[in-house]
Formats: sequence, structure tokens, C-alpha cells
Amino acid sequence: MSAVSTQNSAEDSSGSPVGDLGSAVAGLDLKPALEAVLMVVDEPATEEHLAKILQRPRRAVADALRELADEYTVQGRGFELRLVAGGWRYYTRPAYAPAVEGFVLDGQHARLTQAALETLAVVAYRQPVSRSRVSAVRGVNCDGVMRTLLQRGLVEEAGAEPETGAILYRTTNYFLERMGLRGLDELPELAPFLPEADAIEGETLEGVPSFDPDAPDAPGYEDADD
Amino acid sequence: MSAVSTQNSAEDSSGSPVGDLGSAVAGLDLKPALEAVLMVVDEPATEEHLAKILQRPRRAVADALRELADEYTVQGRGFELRLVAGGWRYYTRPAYAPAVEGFVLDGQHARLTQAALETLAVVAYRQPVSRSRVSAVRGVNCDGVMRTLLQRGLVEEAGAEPETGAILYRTTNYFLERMGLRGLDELPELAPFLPEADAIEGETLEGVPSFDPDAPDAPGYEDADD
Amino acid sequence: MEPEPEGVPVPEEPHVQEEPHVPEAAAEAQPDPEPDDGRFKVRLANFEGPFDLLLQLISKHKLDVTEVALSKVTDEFMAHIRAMGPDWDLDQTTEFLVVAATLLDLKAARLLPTAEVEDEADLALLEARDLLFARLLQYRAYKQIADIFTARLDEEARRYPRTVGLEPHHAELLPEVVISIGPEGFARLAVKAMLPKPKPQVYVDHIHAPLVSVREQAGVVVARLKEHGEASFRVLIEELGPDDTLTVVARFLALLELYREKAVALEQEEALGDLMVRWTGGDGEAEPTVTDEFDRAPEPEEEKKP
Repeated sequence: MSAVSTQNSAEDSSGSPVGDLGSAVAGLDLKPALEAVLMVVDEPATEEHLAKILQRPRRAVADALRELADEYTVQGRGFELRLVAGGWRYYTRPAYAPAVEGFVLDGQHARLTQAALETLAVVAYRQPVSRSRVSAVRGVNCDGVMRTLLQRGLVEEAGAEPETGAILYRTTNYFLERMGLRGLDELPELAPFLPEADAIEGETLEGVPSFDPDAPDAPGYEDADD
Repeated sequence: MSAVSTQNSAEDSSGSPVGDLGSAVAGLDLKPALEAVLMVVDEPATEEHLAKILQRPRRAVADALRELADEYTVQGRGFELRLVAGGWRYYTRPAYAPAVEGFVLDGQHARLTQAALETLAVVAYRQPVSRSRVSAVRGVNCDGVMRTLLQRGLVEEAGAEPETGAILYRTTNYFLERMGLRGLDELPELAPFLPEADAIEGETLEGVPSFDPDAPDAPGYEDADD
Repeated sequence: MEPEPEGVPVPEEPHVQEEPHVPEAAAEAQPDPEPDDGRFKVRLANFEGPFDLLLQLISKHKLDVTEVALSKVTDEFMAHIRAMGPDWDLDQTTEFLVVAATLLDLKAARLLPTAEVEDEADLALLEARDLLFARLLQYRAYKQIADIFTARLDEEARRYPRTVGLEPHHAELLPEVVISIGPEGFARLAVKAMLPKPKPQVYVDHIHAPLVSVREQAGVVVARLKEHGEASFRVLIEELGPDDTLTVVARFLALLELYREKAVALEQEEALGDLMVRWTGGDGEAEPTVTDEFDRAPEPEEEKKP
């Protein structure tokens, strides 16, 4: 499959949003740009940081944030923008807590989604492991799911990778408790469930150019060749 | 974050938040209640689910969601509320992507290769479909590409063909999310890209009398065309 | 449920036709909405399979699929296959050869004097052409859809979903997690997540053609030659059906073996003429040794000689 490796060489010149990020950011309306950024952050963002990312004076950022917060209050939105512990973040408005609690207690939260279960499984068998590695194994970004697992107390941070500084994660005692296990050594071996022993690493598969039934890891390959 | 956790204790004078949740929820304004819930969902929420949580008719919920989405657009907010893959969810508005990308470092999706896109297109329109059928359309083996799509969570297995036992594939909800589609019925129609049936037939018939694959410059072509 | 208008550009398609009055397939194509110069050259090195190459060649000549000047395109198609040299794997080469063979057939037909469609070969060629074009049109449709997918995916990649989740005071209310799949199910899930690869399927039907034993066929040949003394190869295989190529080959290989053992003499008067085979092995009961050189199977299966 000759075209696989060339995937983004042609597009990069025109389409990549990274290239002229600087000037693009400077041209954005400040208030909606702040709204967009704050919509995806889960840690309170400081005015300094926001000002730096959006390339505006801190004063302008601070004013815009307060205006936004006022707008939401005036419009009676179900969310609010608050300055907590030195940073800004969206929160649900307390008056609507019963709605959120209804959602939390709805019953479906006792179970994990398939994505969460799979991510948990990868962490359990690969710990300590970084988020990027889990994402690489699963082939999809796992940030949101990992956050859920942290929130549910099933995984926790376990230091950082020395080379990259990436945060590592491991499963918790609560995980063992919910699984009915006394220790990690009671997790079943993977071997019996593996088709082939040497093909576990998801990343290595990524690079295989084209599926080939006669690939070296297929059974009987050596015989088939002569 | 102790400051945060105390915020709603004042409102819950009764203590247990569960006790009179039902009546509390029923008394809330619908639109801000929806906004509050949608702030905390981490996957698209269906109208049914929201209607159940908020104890309103689905029709009312559906209307309110659309009104909210319109408000955000009219007000030029940096976020938008969209119906994707059967559920509603907050997204950042595309125009402010440069700002968001300043924050979200690893949010970039790896691009799909041309081969993967073509395979995905065939699966999307022919699902459930076997690999050999996809290969037949594209004229090349698609096994490696299909594996990439499986890994990325864009397609999944969907049983086996009764006659041959060949594994069938279909697109996933994640595919819809990535495409920003509400459902498969929102896929663009294939028909306009195929010549009309009678156009093919006409072409086929018109080729017969002169038996000439290179029709345009062949003697007798003009007659055949009329 | 109306589809969103944005993000669905109609992919450009070169559609200049040599016959301007033919209003079909390319009618939906817009005049190039964006500069597309040089794209052909860049992408030709990147074609995805034979249909892709064919489509690119056709568009290079600014022809519509339904109005292709096949000779030119066929020559270039062949040139590309040659240019690729030995770098292709068997699968890939085969797929290209199928298309190339069809194109060559069509080109050859073009070179012959144009005549009424009367014999079955002509009809078969027409069918091959229509089939090829039908597949090509279908492929082109999916290719255009793939372009739309690209546009949509790019557009969507500029939207980031909110996945912040619950605030801590709400998270405290969450019910206990229930993991009901059990340790074994969990291990299975881990394997599935880490090894998400479809089971490799090797189709072996084509290998399972009935095996023909050269030794057995040698026995047949020897028996006949002993009876007749001399026979042409044509006679030695005359009872075999047209589909039984394998047996024909086996008998021929048997002849070579017998020749090596000096049990037969071979004579051919002219090229492509009848091959005369004469028995020189005498009348004795002892039969010449025919090795199992050609019969060795991958598995040590006993060949029983009758």
C-alpha cells in the first residue's frame, strides 16, 4: 500500500491549522475565543495563561472574562464562569444542581462505557502507563475517558516517565475491590486469550503497510515460503 | 478543591440531595437546566435521556435544545450546541479552533490516508459489508486499511455473512461523531455521483453497433450517438 | 434533518470532453472551484490501485470515463506497471494485471478491422468493457465521496467537544462502579483493546485443485505405449477434457521422466508439429523408474502407485 506513508505531506502546506497559528489567534474576537478555550479546559485557567495563548493584554482578558460572566448571569444560563483558586472555569449554576444530580444518579453511571472499560483494561495490564501510550494502543484519544476513570477513583497518577515527563497512571485499590481481586497478581494472564504471543504491541501494527496473510507472524509462514 | 465542594450545601437545606430531587427537577426552567446537564456530559446526550432526567416531554426538550443552539449562534458564542451521532453536546466553534489548539496539545486527529478514506466511504454506504466486497469496489486489497479503521474505532465488526462466513463491517458512532453527522441518513447521497442508470444503459447500447471501445474517433460513431 | 450545506464541496473532476454534445456522467462536476494544478503529477505516484491509476490517466487526458480513448490510456497504464518494476507484491500486481489485460483486450479489438458484432468473443469483450467501466464509475463515485469525507473530517477536527465531566461535588454523588464482566472478561477486553486486529483469513481454495500424480500418469503412458509401440502426444492425451490441463501437464512431465530413463524416444518433425513417442523400454515386466520428483507434496503424503 504505497500511499499510506504519504498521508499528510500534500495537505500540510495549505490546510494545517498549526502553521500560521500565531497570526490566526491574534485576529480572533476575544470573548468567543475565551469561551472556546474555557469550554475544553478542565483545570481553572489563569488570566496570564489565557492572555499569553490569545496574545492579548492581560487587562483585556480580565475585562472580557468578567463581561462574559455577567452576560451568563443576566441571560440566566445554566452555567456560569467563575474565578476559583486563581483561575477561570465553567461551572454548572448551583440553582440547577438538581438537574445535574438527576443526571449523576440516573443509574447509568454505575456502569462504565465500553471505551472506559477498554481503557481501564489497558491501564491494568500495562501500568504504569502514560495517556499517550494508552491512546496509541487503543487508536483513539483517551483523555476524556481517563479523566472519568480518575474521577471514579479507578486509576490514579503514579509519577512521571523519566524521559518524557508524561504522567503515568496505575489502577487503584478501589479498582481491585470492584473487580473482586485481592491483588494485581490475580488478574488473569493474557496469554490464553492471545492469538499470537508476539503481536501484542498495538503500535507496531500501525506501521505494517498492508495486511498480508503471509506476514512473518502468521502461522505456517515459513512452510508457505518454500 | 474544597471551596468548590461546599458550594451547594446551602441550597440543599434538606440534607440529602436525593430526597426531593424529583420535585426539584420538575420545577426548574428547562433551558438552563439543559445547559447545566450538558456542561457535565462527556458523550453526546440523547433527547430521550435528557427528557427522562429533566422530567419533561421529549418534544419540549427537543425544541429547547434547538432554541439554545440558535441563541449561541446568534450571540456569536465561542461554543455551539450540536446534535451529533444521535446526541447533543457542546463543541467549540470551528472559527476559534486556533485558540483552542493553543491549549489542547494532543487533540489533533491523525489524518486518514486516501486508501482509508475510500474504504471508509465504501463501508459507510454498503454496510454491513465484507472486506472482499470493499476490495472489489476499490480494485485493491483492503485488509491493512480495514485494520487501521478498526483500530481507530471508525468501523467495527457486525457479524458474519451467512453464506460465506466472511466478517461484515459497519461504521461506528464514533465515525458519526468524527464526521459531525446526526446519523447515517445524513450521509450525502451516492446517486448523484453515479451516472444515471439510463445514461449507463444508453452508453452501453450505443457502443454495440460499432463495437468500438475508442468510440470518439471511430467511423460510425456519429451515427451511433444519435 | 436537513444536511448541513457547508463542508460538502462537489469534488472537482476534469471533464473536458472531446465530444461536447455528450451530456452524461460529468454533468454534475463543477468547473474547478479551487486551483488544482500539478495535482495530477503529484498524485500519480500515489495512486490507490488500478482503478485509481486508470481514473488519473483518463483525467490527465481530459476524457470522461464513458468516452475514453483506450489506446492511449492503455499504453500509459502498461508503462506505469512496467515502471513500478519488481517492487510490487503479488496481490497488487495481480490486481493491476487484471485491469491491464482487459484494457489490452479492448485495445487489440480496436486495432482489428471493425466489423459487426457477431461472434461470442466480441460480445465477451463488450461485456468486459462495460464491466470495467461500470466498476470504474462506481469507484469514481466512492472516490468523490471520500473527498467529501475528507472535507467533513477536516471541518469537524476544528470543533472540540466538551469532555470536562463532573465537578467534584457532583462526582461525590456517583454510585459505586459496577464491573460485571469478571476478571476473564476483563482480560479478554484487554486483549481486544491491545490487539484489535481482524482474524487473518487466508483463502486456500485455489490451492486445493485436485492433485495429479506424475507417477500415476507415467503408468498410464507406459501401458499405452507398451500396447501400441508408438503414439503421438496428442493421442496420449486425447481422452482428457479441455479443463484437465493438470493431467495433460502431468503426462508431459511423465514423458520427460521416461525419456530420461531411456524408456521412450521422442521425435518432432517440425515446430509445433505432432510429438511422436516411441516405446524403447522393451517387453519386460520391469517398469522404468519414475521418480516422485514432481509429486512431492508439502505434507509427506504417501503416493500409492497402482
